Amino acid sequence: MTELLWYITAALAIGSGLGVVMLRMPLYSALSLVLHLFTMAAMFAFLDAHFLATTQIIVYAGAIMVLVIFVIMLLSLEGTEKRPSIFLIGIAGAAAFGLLYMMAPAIRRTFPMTGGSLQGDVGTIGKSLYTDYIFSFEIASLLIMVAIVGAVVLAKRIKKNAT
Amino acid sequence: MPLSNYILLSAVMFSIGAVGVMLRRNTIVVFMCIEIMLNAVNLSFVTFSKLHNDISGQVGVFFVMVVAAAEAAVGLAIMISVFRSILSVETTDSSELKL
Amino acid sequence: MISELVVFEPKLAHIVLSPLIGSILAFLIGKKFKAMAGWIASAAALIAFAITVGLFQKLSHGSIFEYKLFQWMSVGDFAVDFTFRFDALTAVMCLVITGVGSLIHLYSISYMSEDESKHRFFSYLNLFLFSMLLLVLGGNLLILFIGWEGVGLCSYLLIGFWFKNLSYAAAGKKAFVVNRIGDAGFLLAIFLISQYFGTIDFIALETKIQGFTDPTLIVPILTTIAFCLFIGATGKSAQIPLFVWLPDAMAGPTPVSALIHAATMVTAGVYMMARCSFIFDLAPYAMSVVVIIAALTAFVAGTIAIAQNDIKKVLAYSTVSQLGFMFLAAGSGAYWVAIFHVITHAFFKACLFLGAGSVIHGCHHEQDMRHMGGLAKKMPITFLTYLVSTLAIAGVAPLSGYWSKHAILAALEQNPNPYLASMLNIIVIMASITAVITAFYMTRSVAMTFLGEYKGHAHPHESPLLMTLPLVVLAGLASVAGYYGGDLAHFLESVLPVNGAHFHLEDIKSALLHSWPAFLGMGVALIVYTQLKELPNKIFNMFRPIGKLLQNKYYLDEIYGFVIVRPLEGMANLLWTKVDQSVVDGAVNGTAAIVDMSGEAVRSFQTGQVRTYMVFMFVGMVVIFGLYLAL
Amino acid sequence: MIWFILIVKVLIVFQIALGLASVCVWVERKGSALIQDRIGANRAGAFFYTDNIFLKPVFIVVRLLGVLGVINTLLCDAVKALFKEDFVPKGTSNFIHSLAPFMGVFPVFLAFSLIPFAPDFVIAGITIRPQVASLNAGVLFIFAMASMAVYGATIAGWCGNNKFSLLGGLRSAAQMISYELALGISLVAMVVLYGTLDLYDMVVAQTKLVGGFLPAWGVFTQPVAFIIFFVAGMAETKRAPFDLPESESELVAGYFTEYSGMKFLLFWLGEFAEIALLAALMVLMFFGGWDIPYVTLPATWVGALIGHLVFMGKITFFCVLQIVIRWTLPRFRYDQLMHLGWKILLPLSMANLIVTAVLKLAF
Repeated sequence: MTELLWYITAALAIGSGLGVVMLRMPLYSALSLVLHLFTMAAMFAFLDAHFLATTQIIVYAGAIMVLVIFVIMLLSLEGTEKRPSIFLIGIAGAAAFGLLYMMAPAIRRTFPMTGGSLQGDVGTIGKSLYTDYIFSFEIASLLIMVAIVGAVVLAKRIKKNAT
Repeated sequence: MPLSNYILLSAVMFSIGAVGVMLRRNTIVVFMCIEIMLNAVNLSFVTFSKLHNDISGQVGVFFVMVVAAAEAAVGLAIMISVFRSILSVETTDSSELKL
Repeated sequence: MISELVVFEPKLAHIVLSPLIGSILAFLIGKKFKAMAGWIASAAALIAFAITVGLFQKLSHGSIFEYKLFQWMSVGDFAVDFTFRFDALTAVMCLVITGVGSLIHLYSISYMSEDESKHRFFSYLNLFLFSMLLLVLGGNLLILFIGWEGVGLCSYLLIGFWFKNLSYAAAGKKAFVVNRIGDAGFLLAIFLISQYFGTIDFIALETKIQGFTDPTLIVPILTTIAFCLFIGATGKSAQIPLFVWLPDAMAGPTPVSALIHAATMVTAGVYMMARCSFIFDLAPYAMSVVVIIAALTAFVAGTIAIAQNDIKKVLAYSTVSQLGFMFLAAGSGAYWVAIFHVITHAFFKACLFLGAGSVIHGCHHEQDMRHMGGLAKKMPITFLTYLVSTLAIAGVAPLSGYWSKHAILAALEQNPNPYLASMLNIIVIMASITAVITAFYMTRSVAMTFLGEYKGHAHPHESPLLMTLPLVVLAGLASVAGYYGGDLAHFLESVLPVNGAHFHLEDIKSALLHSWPAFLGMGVALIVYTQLKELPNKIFNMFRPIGKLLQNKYYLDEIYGFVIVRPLEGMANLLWTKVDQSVVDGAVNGTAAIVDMSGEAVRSFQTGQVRTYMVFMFVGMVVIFGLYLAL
Repeated sequence: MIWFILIVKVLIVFQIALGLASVCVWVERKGSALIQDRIGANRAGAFFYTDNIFLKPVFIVVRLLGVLGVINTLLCDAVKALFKEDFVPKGTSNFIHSLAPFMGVFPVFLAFSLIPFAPDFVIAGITIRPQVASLNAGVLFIFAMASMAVYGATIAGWCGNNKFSLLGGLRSAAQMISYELALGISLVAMVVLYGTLDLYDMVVAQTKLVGGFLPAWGVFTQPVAFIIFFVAGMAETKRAPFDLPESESELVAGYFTEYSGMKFLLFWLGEFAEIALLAALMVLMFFGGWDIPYVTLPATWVGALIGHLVFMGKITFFCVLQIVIRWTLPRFRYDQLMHLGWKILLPLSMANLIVTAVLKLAF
């Protein structure tokens, strides 16, 4: 049962990922990405990382993607993009395929196993975050602050003739 | 479910994201493809965390999300200001710094 | 002399931190509220003083307080900890630094009250205290060196405090550059020590050196190290040949001269020698050089001081001369006597400088003694304290200067150094003559400043209470400090070898009898400068060359300019025109040309399309990854 | 057996959500009439008459319901909407157009699966927790679902393919993102206070007494958080005084201008389900859930039933309260809305969180 669910989720993940790349309308790409993020959250849940699964939805689907869609709607972007040339598609496809080709045996060789009993609940992550990684955590908060200020400065319309 | 499947899925997602970044012109779509790549890496992080029974991997994912949020804020702001000046968000249109 | 009792004491960090925080706060708050700066800085200094007193009282005989802040660096077997150590020697130095420092801070509040950038002044002053405390509290040579450089920096900043006057700024630069020469020697010493002994921690080093079964084997190395250390000391403590910066340093505000260029920083060299006594004790050859240089410095500076007319310059050369005395003691192995003189000198010289500051303040920034005179009536407190300090520095019996100077001469006479045996007598005589000269020029300054008729144009007035109070305290200390010499010797016994002269209090009659050099010098000066006012000019005209020589400080600045600066400039010019412009620039331009050409070639890859870059990047990544897997 | 219990639970939760939604619809129609001093819906069924002897008892009920407007609002409107033409504007795909209302409603119903609706009870030897899913992420999950509800309105606005709809969609996205922050942070304060993310544990934590007389309800221990939560929650439901995304006088009907029939009704349903969800959360976190002060319910099905009824009563009260507010207060101006969200509620909630954390550490 779980296995079947997993394969369905994985198929959805790949399908929605392809959708992001292949759909021409940016809004459809974005919606496809939302679905993809959901499947990733499900993957996290399969790996017992419940906190991350929830955070994934809140942060990615709930905040970042809303912003993206907001911007797409604000700029009213349509699917006017030209198709890439066959040559470019060839190179990109070859590179991607090369990567997969090299990785697949390595993956098979390295991980034929199942994991431990780690439960990624809030308490465990919180404890690790506020003890071992407290410095990184503070730096991350600083980063967000800088990003907020930067976003405001960038997006603010500079008034002409301002004194 | 063997953990190698997760890694394989992660690799596939990463490749799809990379192909998207290489092929698409629309900056916002490129941005979304980068998010796919980040997510692929996140998935492998969580998988390794499970494999080694170590929470650090998940903490790493947390930080990736933080960075992604910051990136989204600044990136979208840049896109808006670029759009204001050249009325396009396609990467091919903003190549004026080329010699 | 290694103590067994090492006590963990985190308060050591507080001593150092208090002035550091004070410095920051004085700058930040003082910028907005000018009046606050002085009080904040003084409070910080007083807090440091209070903590030091508390620790001093807790310090039982032979114990050491230690506080390791963190491990600073660790390379292989070589590790440096950021350690503060507080033993008897440090305790004494800390007391002097924070005590005299606090008084001078209080004095400065009033002295600097009209200055525009008070916050900067007090911030620097506190920063200086911080560096100086770091210097004396440091548990190894590297921390000592941080403090050493820190005080050098503060000295530079404060000498050039009124940097809008270009000559003042130049004086600061000179102090900095001359100090660098000494610092190079000090650094070399640190390198040598870490190279040969693998540690720079004082206690570990001492153990290691004393652990050698045959000390004669390491004497050449130790002699080299001692030389290098002494070069450092000549820079910081203004000995020949590097003393030329100190007189120029009088460009700074007078409290700075009192604190940095008389009481504390310039004695850092003496402290460093005392701290490294275990090295110097095993290097008698270096010690003999120290004594000779010190005697020369004392004499030369003293003679120059006779011919100076600027009140601060007189005191500056006097300081150089007194530093020579300290090194005489240290070079004779009587380190505690040197420290003793450091303390007494800190009291009376700080008092003299502050008194001079008071006079300058009262005479509306007039520094030339020829335009003063007769100030005794107008500034009675300043006069009295100045007089007491003059008596002390001259070496009149019951006052502190007598005891320390006497102990120095006693130590010098008993100098066991084999390399000095032949000229010990000459040196003792030179020292004695210098003592007479000291009394002479100090009395000259008193006579010219306070006695006779007023020759200036301003309206002198007594300074406010905040300035006279430190004067009184310091004068009091300067008069009684001598009686504690025995206690000091006993107290320092745990850290320093108390050989050489043993201190003994003589009865007052023989003491007065022994202070004849002082009376001689003072008597002559009094007669010459109050009764026979024409005599100095006559003598000057009679021995015109010598007079000129003294007035122009033996032409040392000119000699340095001719021997060192000019050739260096010439060489630099040569290097600039020939080597730099052709070879170096050629190489740089050639590199640029190559980059330019290859850039032209690779330019076609820059399409301006982000996704092509992305393709390059990804393909490259795949290739590298493939290579990694394949290899 | 487990599956059976689960299905029963799901049905009960659905009953809560839908039942409350329909009650809300009725109260909205009839209550607004009361507030505005009108009569309101009272036609359908009011003149129902029959001579059939068997239908005689039904006749009275139907007439009563008809006069009260229940038939009008719940039956006739639904039937009318079902048979209305489904109109899709030019230039948008049918799929996206249908997806929007679905995305507006779906997360809200999903969030209900985390709501415990009665105390634990033992029946036939089995301890049953009346909650569909017990995730250890608890409140976070509900919060995640609330943040998903933005998509419905936003996409709907885009699908309208006209300026008013788009403006409504943009407004709703901006408004919901803005108020989500204050909402989330006030929620974190509650999490800090109770030390758990689980709603059931939160209710249990509130059954104690503070100082021996005051029930340890969230509203007494965290009044500031309650006010912030209430206001931000109201803003999340996009109803007056926060109804800028659909303000009739400015944007026709905002983001669902181009919707009709069943899709339109779905938006409506979602809105009322959100009201119910907000009320449920408020009751669970701030008003002790099924707790009756000074009374301990027995751990049997009787106790559970009483608890459930108390719980439903409290929820109904808050639903009605929200509707009364919606019909009482005028709409905010857009800058006032942003000012309230970013400059008042957000700093206030942060201050509240810090104070809570400090007090938690202190005691």
